[in-house]
Amino acid sequence: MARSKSISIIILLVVIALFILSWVIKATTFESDPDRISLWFSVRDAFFITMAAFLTLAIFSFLYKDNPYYKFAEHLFVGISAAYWMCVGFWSTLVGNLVPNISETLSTFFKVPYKGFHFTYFVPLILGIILLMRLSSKHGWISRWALAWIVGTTAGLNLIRYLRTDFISQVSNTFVPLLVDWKGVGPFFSDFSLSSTGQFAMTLSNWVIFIGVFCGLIYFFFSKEHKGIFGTASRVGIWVLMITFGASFGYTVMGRVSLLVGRLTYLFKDWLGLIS
Amino acid sequence: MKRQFPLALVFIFGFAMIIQYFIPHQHSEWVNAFFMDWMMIIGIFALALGIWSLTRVSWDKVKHKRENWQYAIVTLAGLFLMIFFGFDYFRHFSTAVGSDNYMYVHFYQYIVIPIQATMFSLLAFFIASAAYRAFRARSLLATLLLIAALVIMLRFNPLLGPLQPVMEKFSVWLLNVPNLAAKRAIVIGVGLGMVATALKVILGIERAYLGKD
Amino acid sequence: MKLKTLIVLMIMLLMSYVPAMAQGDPDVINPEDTTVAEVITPAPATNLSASDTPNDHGHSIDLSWDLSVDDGAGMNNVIGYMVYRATSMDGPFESRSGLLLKTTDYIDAGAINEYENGYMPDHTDYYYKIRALTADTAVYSDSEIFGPIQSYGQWFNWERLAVLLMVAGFLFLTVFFINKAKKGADLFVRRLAGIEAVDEAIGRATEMGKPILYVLGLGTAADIATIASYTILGRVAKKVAEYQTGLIVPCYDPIVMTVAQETVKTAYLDAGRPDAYNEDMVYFVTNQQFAYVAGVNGVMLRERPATNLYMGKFYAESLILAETGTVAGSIQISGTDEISQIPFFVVACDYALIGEELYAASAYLGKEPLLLGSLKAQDYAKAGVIFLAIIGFLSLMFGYDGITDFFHVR
Amino acid sequence: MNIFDRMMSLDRRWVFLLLAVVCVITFVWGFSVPITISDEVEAIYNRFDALQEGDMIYMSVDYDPNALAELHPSTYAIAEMCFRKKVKVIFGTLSNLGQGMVHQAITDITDSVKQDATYNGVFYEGREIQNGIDFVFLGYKPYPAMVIQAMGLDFRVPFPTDYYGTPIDSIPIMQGVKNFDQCELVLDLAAGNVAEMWITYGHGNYGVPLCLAVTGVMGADLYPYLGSGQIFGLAAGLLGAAQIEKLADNPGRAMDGMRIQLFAHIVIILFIVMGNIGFLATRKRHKL
Repeated sequence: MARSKSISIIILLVVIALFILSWVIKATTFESDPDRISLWFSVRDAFFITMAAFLTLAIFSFLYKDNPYYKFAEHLFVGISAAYWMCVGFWSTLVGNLVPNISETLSTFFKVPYKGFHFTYFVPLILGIILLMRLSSKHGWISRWALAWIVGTTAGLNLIRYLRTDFISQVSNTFVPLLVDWKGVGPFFSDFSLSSTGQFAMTLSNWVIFIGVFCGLIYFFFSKEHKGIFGTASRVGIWVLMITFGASFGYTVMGRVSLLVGRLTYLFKDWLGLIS
Repeated sequence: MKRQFPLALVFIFGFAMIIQYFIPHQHSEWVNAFFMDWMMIIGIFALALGIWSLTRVSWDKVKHKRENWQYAIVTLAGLFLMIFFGFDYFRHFSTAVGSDNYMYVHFYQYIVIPIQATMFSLLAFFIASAAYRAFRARSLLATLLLIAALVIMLRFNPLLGPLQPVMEKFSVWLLNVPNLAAKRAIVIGVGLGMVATALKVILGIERAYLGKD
Repeated sequence: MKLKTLIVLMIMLLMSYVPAMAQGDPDVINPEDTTVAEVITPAPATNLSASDTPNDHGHSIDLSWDLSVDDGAGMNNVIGYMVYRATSMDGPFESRSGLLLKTTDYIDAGAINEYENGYMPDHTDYYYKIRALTADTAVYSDSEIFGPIQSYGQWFNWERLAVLLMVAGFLFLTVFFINKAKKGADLFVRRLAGIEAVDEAIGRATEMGKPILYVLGLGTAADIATIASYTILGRVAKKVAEYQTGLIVPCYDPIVMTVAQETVKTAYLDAGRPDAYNEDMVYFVTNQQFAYVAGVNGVMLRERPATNLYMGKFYAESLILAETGTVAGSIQISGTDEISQIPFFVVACDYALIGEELYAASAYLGKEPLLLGSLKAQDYAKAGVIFLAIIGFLSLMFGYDGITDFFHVR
Repeated sequence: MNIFDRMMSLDRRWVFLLLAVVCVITFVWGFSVPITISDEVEAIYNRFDALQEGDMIYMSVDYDPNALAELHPSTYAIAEMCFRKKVKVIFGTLSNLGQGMVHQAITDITDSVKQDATYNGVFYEGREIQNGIDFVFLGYKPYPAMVIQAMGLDFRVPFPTDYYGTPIDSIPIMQGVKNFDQCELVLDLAAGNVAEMWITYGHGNYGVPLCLAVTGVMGADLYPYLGSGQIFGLAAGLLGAAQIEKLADNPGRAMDGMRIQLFAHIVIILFIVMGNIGFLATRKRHKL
């Protein structure tokens, strides 16, 4: 126990030493940079660049196991990002959207151009204040009014939006001809080709789409046991789903590796300066 | 009042939103945009509740010296420092981004951005470990999953030689045809599920979220 | 040399139309395209007719006409058309369009509010004529005047009839089956493995004496998937309260957090254990995708929950969460309607609810007849879709695309 | 525990380590890998290649810095190609966090066009790219669906001024340019559902010839639109970007990224194969 503790202290010291070393080296390389006017600026910037590299490595260390460095980075990240969104929300939404529409005095105070009094902006203001009533244990139930408004409006709006944009278009797109360009049995065989734009391939594809959609929907049937013909259809449905999931997974592997490239670029180029 | 009024609100606003779609007016998109605008403003008030919750949970940890309480201090320090810099209004201010305080900008640039990008890039590793663990020919379904993934992953691999163009054609077909069918089935199902859920909410059948007392 | 000057002159003439183009419409003429030999008064556009634009909010008139015989044929000197409008037969007529090239229809839409520029009042008589223009601004010919015609708004958008029918049909099905259920009809719903696993997982957590982690995802309060997730959370929380297991609900969106708090509180009340409810079970982490993930990952590895439930909207973080959960040794059940993320959950979780199953879960878990009624409605609607698809195929085979058109909603 | 068991139940950290090592090696050691061109990317290139001097296109750069690795190479390669061919470009963005990034990208591209260069055997003399004459950057406005629809009517509706605050009417290249009708085509570089909005509103309402460059994850979802002809080309992920770089004869970050990806892929596939060999071998044993 004592030994593992001393090891972690040694590691901590090494990490701190490396951090300081990197900071000093970065600061000295910056000093020759004409953009950085004073020593103070180079020291500050060098600190942040080293910090970013340290945090990058701290997050990567999570791959080995949970450790104090990851915990530090995680907790710092949570705190700072929550505050960041609070600030962005305050300045851009409250000051940017709400204030110019409700009060001239506040607009001058926050130095934003006053757009005139708009009654409609009092609705979210009042609902927002109602929401804050949660903090009161006695009148907390009033906040449900705001929740009810949000949930009700969301439900109505999204129901329609989804039906219109996704659902109906998918249904109508399923209406594909099962015999593409059918001119009879003779021409079908005489002009037979396997090319992907050929009649055979198109017809086959349309059949696969039709059967795929059909069986996929059967798979999602809840009120009938998956037995007999119904069971076969639903099994075909899940096959099609699985093939799709495999394909999507394989497809995504590609993009994910490129994210790593971005981080490697930071570590090797911006921080260590190993490659140009 | 405590229970009936919110339910009435849900019902009235839910139906009003449905009906507005069928009445011609200038742009139905605008209703949505307007709603989003309002939601954003309400969201800021809610965010205050969120920050309150985060602070209380963290402070609780510190106060009772729960496990890992030291890190809760880091969270609190980060939170309040950033809020302090972000509201450093009288000296540095521009409407577009709020504060342009040096520390605020650099905290974002050198702490938030790198950690975010690194968390995201962990996916490269996790996708590898998930593939190694899950892509086993255990059953017919697992095998289908495995084969489809391999085909797509290999489609541009030049090491395949003459097989490569075949693989590529096949993978394009996979993406265009069965993929389309399965996604359509899912989208249609999801659409119905959404409509059902939304209707249940509007009709007041589903009301767990409205509390009870 | 002479030819060149002529072309330059012509281009300059055409350029004089540019201001008109600025407020114009599709098919604005491209000067280089037209080659006009000589300029003689062309034949006018014919058969002008106008009607109120259907399915709109008013303030708009549809126009259509036939091309001048000299457009593209005959003397071939018509380069385009402009729409003119007046409020009386005798004018004055003002131009309402840019230069329209080989066009036979136009929608004359004005502003809807009096204070705006180009306000076009409803219920006012309008008179229209179409001017066929040549390369020479002085040479043109007008069609016969059409009018009077009035614009007015409609109360219903008939183009959206398909959507209304679907909503109404579905509403009817839902209400019908719910009523049936209320009267005590036994509605059969098959076993859903993923959903039953939720029950088992709660039991497992109790045995192990470890908490359950419930992740509502990155959805905002405006996502229906999140609404579905609240209802599942309600059921889970009720069971958790009954079994006296712990519950951890870290939240991404603050509004979602408030709703989730209310839901969990209600569930504990329903289970008869309001004393066991603690406001901090449902807490806010942060509003940023990967910071949230970092936080939840930490909880997974430190609290070691017996079961992780991921229900709602998920994006790129799905795999990070699910893989970390595997490392922590938790049983994982997921449900999302975000199609691009389902594969990752299928691969990395023990059970994955695919798309619609997420919405079914809330009804199924409660086993309340009222909610099962809506599941039945969903099934009948799916059968309807399959039926429609077959009708669609058949009609396309016989060369009729009216059905496809009907479902094509703008 | 024999070798097959071990192959099956390898600690995931070995997977991580090998992947990391391979990535770092291929990252530092620059060699090039062959890239095959797919039809949907070639379609994009051909349309751009056919553009004439003086034509105008609209480039919507709708991603934020998160998707930079995958989409920036396409933005660079295509914009540079347009400038070399003296095609005018209207830039716009529908991503809030993308504004500064787009501005930076345009600056970088105009810098590199100052150099003389040879692409596909054609010599291009370096020239000064001028804001307002060779391109315009409209900037950002929220609610993408509405912005797209408004631009279909007139660029001036959503963007009365450009990103730098110049009124559109006083920008030389915008003279006589009203909406998409004056653009030969629209290229949307997207990392979210904006791509679908372009299809629905841009192509659906205004019939703009549309092509997309998107992140790898989105590619699979967008393939159906190629079949239906709503988009004429699709470049997905880093691979799409690398193909564009190759076609445009302008190798850059995407080609580098492809090298790393190819080897990372091989590592992952080897692990999958290994796991399966172990699994099949042990399963036989268990059966006996």
